[in-house]
Amino acid sequence: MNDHDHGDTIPGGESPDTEGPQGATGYTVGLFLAVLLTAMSFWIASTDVIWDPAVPVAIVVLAVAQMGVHLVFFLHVTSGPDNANNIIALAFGVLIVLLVVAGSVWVMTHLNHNMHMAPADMAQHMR
Amino acid sequence: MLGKLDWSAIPFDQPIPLVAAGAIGVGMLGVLAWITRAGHWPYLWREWITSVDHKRIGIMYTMLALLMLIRGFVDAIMMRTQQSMATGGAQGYLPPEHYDQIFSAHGTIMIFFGAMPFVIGLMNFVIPLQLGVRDVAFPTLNSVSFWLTAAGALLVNVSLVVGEFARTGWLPYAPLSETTYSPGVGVDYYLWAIQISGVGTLMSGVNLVTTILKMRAPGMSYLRMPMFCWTSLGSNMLIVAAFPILTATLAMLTLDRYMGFHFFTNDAGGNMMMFVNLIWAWGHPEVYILILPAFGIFSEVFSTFSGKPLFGYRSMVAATLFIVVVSFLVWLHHFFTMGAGADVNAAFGIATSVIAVGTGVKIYNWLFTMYGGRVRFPTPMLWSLAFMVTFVIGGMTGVLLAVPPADFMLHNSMFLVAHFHNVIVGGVVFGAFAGYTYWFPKAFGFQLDETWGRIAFWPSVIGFVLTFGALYVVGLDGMTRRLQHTEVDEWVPWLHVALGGVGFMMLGVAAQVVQLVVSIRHRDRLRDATGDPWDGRSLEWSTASPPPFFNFAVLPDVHGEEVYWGIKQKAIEAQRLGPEPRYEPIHMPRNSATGFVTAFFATLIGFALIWHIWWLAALGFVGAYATFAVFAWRKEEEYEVPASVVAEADRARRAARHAWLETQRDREVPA
Amino acid sequence: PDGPIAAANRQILYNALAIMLAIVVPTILATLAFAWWFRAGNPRARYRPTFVYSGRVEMIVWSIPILVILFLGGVIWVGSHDLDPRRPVKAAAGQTAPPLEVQVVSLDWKWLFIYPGQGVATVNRLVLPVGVPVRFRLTSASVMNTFFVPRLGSMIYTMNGMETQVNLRADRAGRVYGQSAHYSGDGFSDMNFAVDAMPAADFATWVARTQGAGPVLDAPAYTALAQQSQDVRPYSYRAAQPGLFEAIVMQRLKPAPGPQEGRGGDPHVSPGTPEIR
Amino acid sequence: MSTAAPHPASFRAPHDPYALGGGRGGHGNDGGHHGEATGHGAGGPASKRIVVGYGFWIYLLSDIVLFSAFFAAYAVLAGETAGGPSGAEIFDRGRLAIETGCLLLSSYTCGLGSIAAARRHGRSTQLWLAATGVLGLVFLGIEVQEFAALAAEGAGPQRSAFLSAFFALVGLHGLHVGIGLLWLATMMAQIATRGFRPEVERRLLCFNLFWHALDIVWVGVFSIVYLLGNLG
Ligand code: HEO
Ligand code: HEM
Ligand SMILES: [Cu+2]
Repeated sequence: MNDHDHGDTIPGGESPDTEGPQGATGYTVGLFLAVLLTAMSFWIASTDVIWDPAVPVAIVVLAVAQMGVHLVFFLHVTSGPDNANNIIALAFGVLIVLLVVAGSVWVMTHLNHNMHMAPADMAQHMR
Repeated sequence: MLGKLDWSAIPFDQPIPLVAAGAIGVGMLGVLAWITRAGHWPYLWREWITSVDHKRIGIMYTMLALLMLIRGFVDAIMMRTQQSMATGGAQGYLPPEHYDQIFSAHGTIMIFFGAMPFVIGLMNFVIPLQLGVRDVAFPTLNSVSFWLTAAGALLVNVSLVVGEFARTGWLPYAPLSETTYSPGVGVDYYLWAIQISGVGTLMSGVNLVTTILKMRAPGMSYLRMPMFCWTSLGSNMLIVAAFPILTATLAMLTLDRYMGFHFFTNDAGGNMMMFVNLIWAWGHPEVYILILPAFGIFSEVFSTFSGKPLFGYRSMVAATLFIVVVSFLVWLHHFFTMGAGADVNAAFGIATSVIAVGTGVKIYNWLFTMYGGRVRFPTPMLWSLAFMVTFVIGGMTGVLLAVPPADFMLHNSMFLVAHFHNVIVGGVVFGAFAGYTYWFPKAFGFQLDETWGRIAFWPSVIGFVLTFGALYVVGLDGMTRRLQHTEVDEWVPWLHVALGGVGFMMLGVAAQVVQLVVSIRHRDRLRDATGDPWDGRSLEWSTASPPPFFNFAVLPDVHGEEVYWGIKQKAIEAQRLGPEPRYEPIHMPRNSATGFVTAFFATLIGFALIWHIWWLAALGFVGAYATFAVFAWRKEEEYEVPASVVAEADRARRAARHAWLETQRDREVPA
Repeated sequence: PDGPIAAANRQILYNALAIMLAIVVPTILATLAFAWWFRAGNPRARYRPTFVYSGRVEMIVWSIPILVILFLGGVIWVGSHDLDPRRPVKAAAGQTAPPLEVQVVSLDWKWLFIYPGQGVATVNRLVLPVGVPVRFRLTSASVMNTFFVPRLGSMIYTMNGMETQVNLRADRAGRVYGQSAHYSGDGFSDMNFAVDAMPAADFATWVARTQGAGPVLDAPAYTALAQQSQDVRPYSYRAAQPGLFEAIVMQRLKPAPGPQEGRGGDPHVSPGTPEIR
Repeated sequence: MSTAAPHPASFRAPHDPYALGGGRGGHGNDGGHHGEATGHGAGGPASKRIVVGYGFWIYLLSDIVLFSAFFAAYAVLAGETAGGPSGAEIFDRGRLAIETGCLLLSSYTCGLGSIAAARRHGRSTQLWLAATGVLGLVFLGIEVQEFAALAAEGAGPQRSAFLSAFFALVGLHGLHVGIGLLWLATMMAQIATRGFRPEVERRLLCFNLFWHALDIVWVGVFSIVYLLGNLG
């Protein structure tokens, strides 16, 4: 525990124990993992190996994984004991983002479904 | 050269805004002239305009809010008069293109420049004092926030004379607000005013969240924070999470209007329902941003004037956090009638009514705070009791609106208008008044006149009940909102009752102004030397009134809840204060003109963009960057206050305390 | 013309109101009573400054609202489904006529009602047969509006390029008031219309009479109608071109143009914007 | 005056707040570990570095919410091509790969810059920051070129709701990168003229956070907008 800050940490902070070679190593590992995940995303998007409907899912999962890599290796957000505040803030942020995005999509899908005439429907009305 | 701006922008043919604006203009010029003649500019510049002291900024926020509340109230009087005149074929005195601006301006001003600055001002003033620290996390940023809010308010008021304001309601629903249907500058005024002040609000939210989470006095753990700090934390978390959605939504509308994008247009695949969806994803949390600080104020007031700690403190904390999260799950209740279907409506309806649980818990805990107490009834307590009695009705009608089949009859009706005024006036405004009267002596060192306080209270409450009670009735009878004239005879008597109610409220407002003037004139008689006029319980009452600019000579050391109350009892019992502390030099942030200058450029940019004066806008951006660079290069952010200055201020306070202790000699201390 | 939807809406409203009043009124009374009894000057009230927590009170405090909300939640769920605007209503007892379809277009600033089965159309006047289920299909020519006849029940938004639906029924003959419940600009206050409900036989007579007189509603006539105008007196079209409503929804007929130059109300207040596109 | 009463359980405050001392009088930058404090962060105001870093963290979260609204708009409007081109027709994966590579690498160099700064290596800090800036510029250049090409083809943001949402979301990210570059230049000038003063270090910390966050947003952009959009 860093006495100066009585145990507080912040994201992105270079605290003493990540200094030195360890710090650079962390970034390098992060870069490696991120490149790997990115490459996988690109590959999955262009290959036929994966079952078509699963491709978007895979891409989203890989994106989530990569965001996690960035958070841990570049922003130094970990689950360490001094990180509680940072994690709570992050969790709240993620919760809101999910609510806003998923909620909007859900609501809008229903609205659009109820409001747009499907072309087939239309043809029938037009006759 | 001047974009769209020319002489036709000034409504010479419309006497009402012109005369009103003229009067305001003359008044302002008079004030400015007086300041100049009296030579107050240096003082104002030094002590207020460039101040980064959270107390000064809080006071300025509150003053802005009071001014804007009055401005919005004038709009309200005009609307109520118009609606009670324009019945049965009569057209009243306000043509639609004017009336529509008035209700849009009223809603916008009341929410963004009345209620918001009021609660933000109180939070600013109180939070560092209650947390036992010297300032907020980012003092200079705080000043920027305030001045940006003021810039937004200025733009809205400029629209009165130069051009027009939006005629689209307080939330500019697309496609009405798109260029096709609102080609004028009104919506642009709205957009830039709200964007500029919105940035200020967001930064203020970041600032206060950081303050509460990272800047508490030693020993002040989360569960020892006063309730007001908790609800403020909730409110500011909501600001941080919700305001970006507002910014984004309005940015999309701006792109539609300025660059021909198609987010919400009728054509090219735009989807206006997305605007409604996004604006309420912000709009609903917004109403809890307003009410949560008010809940905190009531908590402080009920506990202080009942002479008891807050009942069910932990329960209250839980309920606050519950409301914070659930408030992000309910936004669709503002458009049940758009046709999302039964499942979606039902889900959001249930989520909405669940909020009543969290709020109900709070209501009952305040109730039991009074139970077994020794209840005193000064003005803050009166406002709080009026809140309890009226807010439960407003909350109940809210839950009623959350029942989709009922909302199918009541959406956009006067019943809805009555609901939200019932909760906003009865909750937020009464809360703001309670807070204003409660902390006024802390801010200025003298109390507000109680007699005038009561005189202001009663007509306000009576008028409020009359006005909005009448609107509930016409709403149930099918009257919709935003009508410039009506043709249904059954509504007429009720519209007159509503007008009468506003008359009462006018008396209340006037009495409130008188109260302030009388109190200032009699400030010597109303002086409070102890710093603790209400027998308070939290740390802000432990320092002098007004507090020294550094708040606390030494940061309080917090042991247990309600630390100040405990210490006070000990002191009374022992008939002496603790030993004098060792005074040390203090570092305080320096004044900064950054906020003022930033707001100046923001206003310039906003005005230029509204009128399509592109070169001026570019100039404004350059100026804004220059301000940033200058700010980044400034040398010393802080200066040192010598220990002797600290000691002198604190010894004076201790002397006053000693004198006060003498008067408490006979006060019994029960075991 | 109250009908089953309005009746159900209203009953749900009053039921919900009653159950909530049952706890809100005691809450108000308790507030006043506690404040009064425990006033500082009352020597008979016992001062209990340490009464700051009670498990039992907390239990009650959380459970009363929860119970009420549980009940209301049920009402909300069932009510939302039963009274979903898209859900057809039944014919009144003894009524055998097939459901009537009315297409509704909100314009700046008037209402257009098209009767596809009868081939006629009206402006600012809605005529309905009593007891017959009516299926409204709605859209808007320009900005959003809300179709609302308080005495018939549920309202619904109208939007350009989209179709919404609501099913209603009038059970009594007579004239009532209909309006837009969503602000749509300067002429909004006059966006009201008369709703005349009449026995089926009278309705047939009305249709026949309407078919015999008045102008024809075709694309050019619609385009003219879509210009902004306020306080339009009711009139009818003897014939409405088939497919007009669908053409509006599909935007084959362009959205209404909005204000002409000067743009809305006073030209001096609203200098026009050159189209940026 | 009401009768005084001690607070129940927690009532053990030993002295008057004015008497609180222990010499913790500074402006929050010298709060030692507080013995009796319970709960996290209860040892008095945090140090300036922590406060600034945390405040910026909160700001970044709000920025992410801002992006999420644009993401939501994009998700809703992605299919509304109004007869104009769809994502599959306009997205070029090669260009995307270069952009992504640049940004990822710039996050790395930015991180190395912060390590150099922590070690007070002026020269290498500047070098790493310059590399970050160049990579950012390349990214921005490619993006501007992509936008210009699309607009020239008649696939500008005015063409359809889909393109509006696309330009706004990607453009918003680009705007952030642009502002970041401006900030970066200012920072470098500051380090050059001022050296590693505490406030400069704090700003560098914030810049780092900002830049990494932009990279995270870009992960969302390239996955959801480009890769998913390219699937057609
Ligand atoms: C500060 C502002 C504020 C507050 C606090 C609230 C609080 C609530 N509001 Fe309201 N609202 C506010 C401001 C607005 N509302 C609106 C609109 C609005 C609508 C949309 C109606 C429509 O457009 O058709 C609904 C459904 C609600 C519901 C509620 C509910 C359920 C609560 C609850 O939070 C209330 C909870 C409180 C209660 C219930 C009382 C106390 C509880 C007790 C005593 C316990 C027991 C009670 C029960 C179990 C019922 N509101 C609009 C309209 C905007 C516009 O369209 O322009 C505004 C401005
Ligand atoms: C105190 C006296 C007040 C009175 C008499 C009053 C009166 C009114 C009236 C008459 C309307 C228009 C109703 C209509 O649509 O026909 C209105 C709308 C509104 N009021 Fe108030 N009001 C008051 C205070 C407030 C306060 C304090 C707030 C918020 C903090 C507020 C927020 C609003 C909003 C948001 C609208 C909706 C505007 C719109 O339709 O776009 N009002 N008010
Ligand atoms: Cu709401």
